[in-house]
Amino acid sequence: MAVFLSKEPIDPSALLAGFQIEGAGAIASFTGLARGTGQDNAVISSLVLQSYRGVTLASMQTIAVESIKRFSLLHAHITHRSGRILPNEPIVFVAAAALHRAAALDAVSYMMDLLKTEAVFWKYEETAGEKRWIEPTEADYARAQKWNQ
Amino acid sequence: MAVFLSKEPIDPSALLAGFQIEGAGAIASFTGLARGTGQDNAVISSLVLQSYRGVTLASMQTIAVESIKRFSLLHAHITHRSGRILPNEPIVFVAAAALHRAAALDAVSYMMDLLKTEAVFWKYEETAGEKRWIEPTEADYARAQKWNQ
Amino acid sequence: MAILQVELCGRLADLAGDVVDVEVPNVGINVSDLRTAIAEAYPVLSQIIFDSKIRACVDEILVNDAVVVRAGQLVAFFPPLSGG
Amino acid sequence: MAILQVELCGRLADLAGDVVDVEVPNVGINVSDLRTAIAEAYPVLSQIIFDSKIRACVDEILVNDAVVVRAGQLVAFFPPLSGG
Repeated sequence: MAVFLSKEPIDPSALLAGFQIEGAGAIASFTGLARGTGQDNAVISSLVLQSYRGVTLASMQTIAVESIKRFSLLHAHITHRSGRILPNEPIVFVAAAALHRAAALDAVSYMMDLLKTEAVFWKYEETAGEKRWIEPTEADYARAQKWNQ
Repeated sequence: MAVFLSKEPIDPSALLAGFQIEGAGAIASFTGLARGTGQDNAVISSLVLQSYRGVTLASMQTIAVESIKRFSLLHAHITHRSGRILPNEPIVFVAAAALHRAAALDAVSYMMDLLKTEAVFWKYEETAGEKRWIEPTEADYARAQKWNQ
Repeated sequence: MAILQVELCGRLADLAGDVVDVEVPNVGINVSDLRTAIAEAYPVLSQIIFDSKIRACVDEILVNDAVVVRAGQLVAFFPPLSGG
Repeated sequence: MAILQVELCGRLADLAGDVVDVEVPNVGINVSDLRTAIAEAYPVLSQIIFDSKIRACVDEILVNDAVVVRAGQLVAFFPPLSGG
């Protein structure tokens, strides 16, 4: 398991290159990126992610541990940025290695759904001098809740 | 869209590095790897993938095109190996870029499910001099069928 | 009485800064009463601090409103989380 | 009569080689009758060639059994596909 909180830009392809484990038949990955335009087509100059002390990393570790148990993963990786993120820069990279594809793909969905709603971050977009806090949508909460059923 | 059939080993991290598109909020990827042990713990010395003329690449292109339409992708990538593949070497790499995570993750699942059952390949494992043809399982067919419902 | 420093996270900090000082009894105060004390000392937080979605974190652990906190402990309030 | 070269893919090739020659009428033969001609000329294929899971491919397009093929066309039989 590898879980990192990074204040510097992250490189998903380098992280994927480092994500190797003998015997895996399936490796799924997901990269979430900052977008330059919002839902109302507003130009977003940056996305700012705030974390809180050790709690943020611990919340990410909990998600990785749970995904390994739940999907019998051989390996799991989460790297999440904090601080100011520019459009097209990665916000988060997750990867899961398993024997078969369904487990690896489901684990990546699970980790992302839980990161959206359970990882200790707060974020706002900056648009033309305005600051707009982003919270999970109803769909995000529904996706996370689905895993408890 | 990028679809390749490769007789040489493929490098998923390099392919992910090259898979960039402005405006994407989500990039999902999947790598399928050859395993060194079979279901009965037999040691597998190699996996051999056979293709057929232009039909194999065309079948991969059909899957990529359909996934772009179905999930409103910004970009899709499939690289599939043919020939003799050693344990731990990648067999296939797929990636999908979309505005949001659900589309990218679903598209990767879709492409893999269809590649398993609709892409024009045949494969066998070599174990201690024996040759064992691998065909999709009932679960594989069910997963592919699910997308038609 | 003692001064408890309470950290405000996310959009809460936009309202009253990253940290607010709250006078609390030396024996401590439970999180529910702490919300009331904050609302009284910082009227700008008087609505939001009672929102059930605003969770308390004490010494880096999310806690419920019955937990008692004292000056010197790490106390923070979290608006809804939003990673990824 | 003419000789049609039929390509065998996947495990079919293990039974009779990568290519089998089949005598067919100059006017052609539909895929269904081609299966019969193959079964007669190559007894080792006489069971499997009629399996509904074995699909025919003509000039690089998957076709049904009513399609007529002639010598000179690219004709192949595919066992169940298995990529990924």
